[in-house]
Amino acid sequence: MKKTTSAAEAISSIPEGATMMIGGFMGVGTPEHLIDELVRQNKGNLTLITNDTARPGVGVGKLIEARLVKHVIASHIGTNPETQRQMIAKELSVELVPQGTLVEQIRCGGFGLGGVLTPTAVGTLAAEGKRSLEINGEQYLLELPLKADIALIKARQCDYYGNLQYRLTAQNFNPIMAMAGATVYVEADELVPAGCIAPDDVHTPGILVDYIIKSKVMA
Amino acid sequence: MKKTTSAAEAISSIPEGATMMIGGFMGVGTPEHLIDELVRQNKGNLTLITNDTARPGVGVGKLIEARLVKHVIASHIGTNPETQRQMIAKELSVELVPQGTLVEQIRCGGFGLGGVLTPTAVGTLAAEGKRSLEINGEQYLLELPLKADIALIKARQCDYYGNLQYRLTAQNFNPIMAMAGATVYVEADELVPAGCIAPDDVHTPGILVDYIIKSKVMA
Amino acid sequence: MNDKELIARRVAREIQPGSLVNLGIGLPTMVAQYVPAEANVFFQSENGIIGIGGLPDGMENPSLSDAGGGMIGALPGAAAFDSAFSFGLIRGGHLDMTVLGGLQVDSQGRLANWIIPGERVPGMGGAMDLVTRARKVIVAMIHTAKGQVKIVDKLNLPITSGRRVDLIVTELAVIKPCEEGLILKEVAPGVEVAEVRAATEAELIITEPVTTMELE
Amino acid sequence: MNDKELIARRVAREIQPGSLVNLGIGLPTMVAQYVPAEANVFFQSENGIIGIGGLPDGMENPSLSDAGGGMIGALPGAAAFDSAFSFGLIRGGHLDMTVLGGLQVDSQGRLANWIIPGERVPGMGGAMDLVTRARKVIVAMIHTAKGQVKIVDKLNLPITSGRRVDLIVTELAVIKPCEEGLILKEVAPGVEVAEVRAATEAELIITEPVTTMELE
Repeated sequence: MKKTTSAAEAISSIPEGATMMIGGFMGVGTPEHLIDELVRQNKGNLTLITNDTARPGVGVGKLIEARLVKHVIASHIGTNPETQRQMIAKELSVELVPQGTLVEQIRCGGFGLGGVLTPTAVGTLAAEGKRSLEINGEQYLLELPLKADIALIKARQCDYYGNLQYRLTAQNFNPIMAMAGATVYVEADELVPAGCIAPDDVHTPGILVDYIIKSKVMA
Repeated sequence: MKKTTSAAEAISSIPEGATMMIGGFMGVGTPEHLIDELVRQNKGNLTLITNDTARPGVGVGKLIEARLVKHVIASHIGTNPETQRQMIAKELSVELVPQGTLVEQIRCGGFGLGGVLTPTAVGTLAAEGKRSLEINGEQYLLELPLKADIALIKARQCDYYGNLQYRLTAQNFNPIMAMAGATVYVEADELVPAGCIAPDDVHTPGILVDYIIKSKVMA
Repeated sequence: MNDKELIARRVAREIQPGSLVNLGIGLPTMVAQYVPAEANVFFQSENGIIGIGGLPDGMENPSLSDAGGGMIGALPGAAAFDSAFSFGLIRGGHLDMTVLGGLQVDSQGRLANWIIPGERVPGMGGAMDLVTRARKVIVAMIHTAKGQVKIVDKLNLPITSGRRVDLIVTELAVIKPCEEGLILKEVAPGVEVAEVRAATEAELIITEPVTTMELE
Repeated sequence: MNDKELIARRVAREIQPGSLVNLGIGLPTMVAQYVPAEANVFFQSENGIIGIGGLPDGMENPSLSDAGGGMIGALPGAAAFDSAFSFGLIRGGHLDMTVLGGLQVDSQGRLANWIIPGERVPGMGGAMDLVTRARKVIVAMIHTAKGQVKIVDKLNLPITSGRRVDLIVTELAVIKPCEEGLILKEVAPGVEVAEVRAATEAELIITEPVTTMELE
């Protein structure tokens, strides 16, 4: 059985300056409760790996606003003017990666792969500094693994063993990040007994989950 | 809506000498009805990409017995003495690939990736002829994509749009092969109306499926 | 009919029944409403769903959104998946068509739509994967930006992909990029070829009689 | 207690509560029966499941099998997945332990267990991934093969992985490979060190007093 914990306690164990993956796409499928705690406990100097920086006041956008992030690796920051502002003011460094590449890099980190070859971004600004390989006459970029100290994950359901099920488009980066974080914190809307999520419906096996936190949503 | 077809008609459209991926692990999760039809129609000269050659009389083992396969790419052939016999007699060529590598190669084929780096098999016989790359001081093998003309897939449920759900360990290579075959034939135990498989429970979206064949199992 | 509706209606005619289509945020999203339901087109959103459908009033679900974060509905038979699978569909050539907006397209049909260096750096999101590997790429955009040409001889913005897009649809014209350059195929109702040329920096080639866009 | 049971019982003592463990076909599979249920160990089978459990008589399901194709049962809280994910768990370092059989192990602790060239070519299946990247690799095997030594100075069979295994458990001894060579840690009840050495080609180093295997 896993032990559940409070958001406050969970976040207190995270050091400043951690490299952190956070699930979600424009805030959908993001563990808001854990993010609120990061802000409340003022955990700074973070390196953030996430799809986008959402909007001010939403999802990881709250971490940006609170100036807790020093470096972000993401595919899109256009919807959060505060990210742009901090980037231009050089308060925050931003590494932009194509979305399909970003998720494969995280997958490599979690799946024990040394890298992956993608045709995406060949010949673009996003290829700068990356190794290029020719395979059967076609050019590919070699993209390297991304790992993190911490993964913050949002799930719909979590059973007593930590088995997770996500909901609709709130899935996005969550299951892949659950593989790539050294310590995995899951915020779940509903906690259910073992057996309530059938084996074929488990999206992330509980063996990957370290801490379970109940979200503020009633269920 | 997808059109269902008979196994006989489905298989009649497959040319001799096709490169074929077939799902299953020791026959579990293998489309037996489609395989019986391949044997009945005597489709020969096949290149077979599959996890293992099962046992005589079971799964793809039947194709080996019927001498329909000229080349097999698999991770394990030890449970089928007939595969060994044909290999030693040079009637069949066999390419052995570690299981985790094989599934990643098929994934690369289906996911549009040019290759993947794995630590598995470095320094072994299975590394022969493969390119090796050093990443952060560690050696990896560059494994190239595998694709197929045809993928034969086994599912538990299939809805009117071809959305699939697999059952327990009968999942194995099926969902990845459904991405990597140019034409995908699915044999399903149960055909259900659209909506019967909830969006979060779909393992393979119907858009990947070309032909639906009802299995002989009652449901 | 305003310019955006005209573009959306024309793009809708390119969509094949039963195909899998990804629509970008903004103007491209409008295309869906002009595709008849009986065409059985599957709309994908790269954040993880096939089967986007109408959203009945009051039925919003915070876990069901499009790539812009807007609430959407889904059809029976929809399928949800993670980002790795979603981009596997895109990169693996399983996506029949993507419709995207553009900042610039050049005479070789190459698209720039993700960054204006020093001014606006939104990021590429899924655009580079989509343009590189969707089977068909349609750029749907207003022909010029506040008087500035957008269909240019040479891009001065960074490219999204080295791949040549398949079609450009604007409120003035339908243009097909190919090996030889940009071929002017159609003009909007009431628009003259000279008008299109005046609003376009890149050379427009005419190989067959230019027809008038059909919109219904 | 026969030799295989002795080996299985000793290996079972290496398994940590709550850990994720993969047991190879044959002898290693026997280990599960000596792990107490209250240890909450999760058994994975690389064909796609975590949570293997007892199979009540008559409850066989043709879609639920282990890596040898044998029918198995599952516990509440089991999770099923595809082969890509399964090997992601293995290669990604999420698997705490694997227990495998062996044909040979050399003085550097390297394992050969997938091929006897010219004689038997079963293939590596999942063994190369397991040995390369499981956190802990235990080789569980009968000490010799019909009088032939198996713990050898130099392998004459092709290696499974360049990685040194963590422990060798036989019916005679527990041996720990490390930088300096093979350390003899334990002998089976009633077995003398000299007996182990006689059945072993590789040098066995003794650094601390050799103890007797505990089996309960």
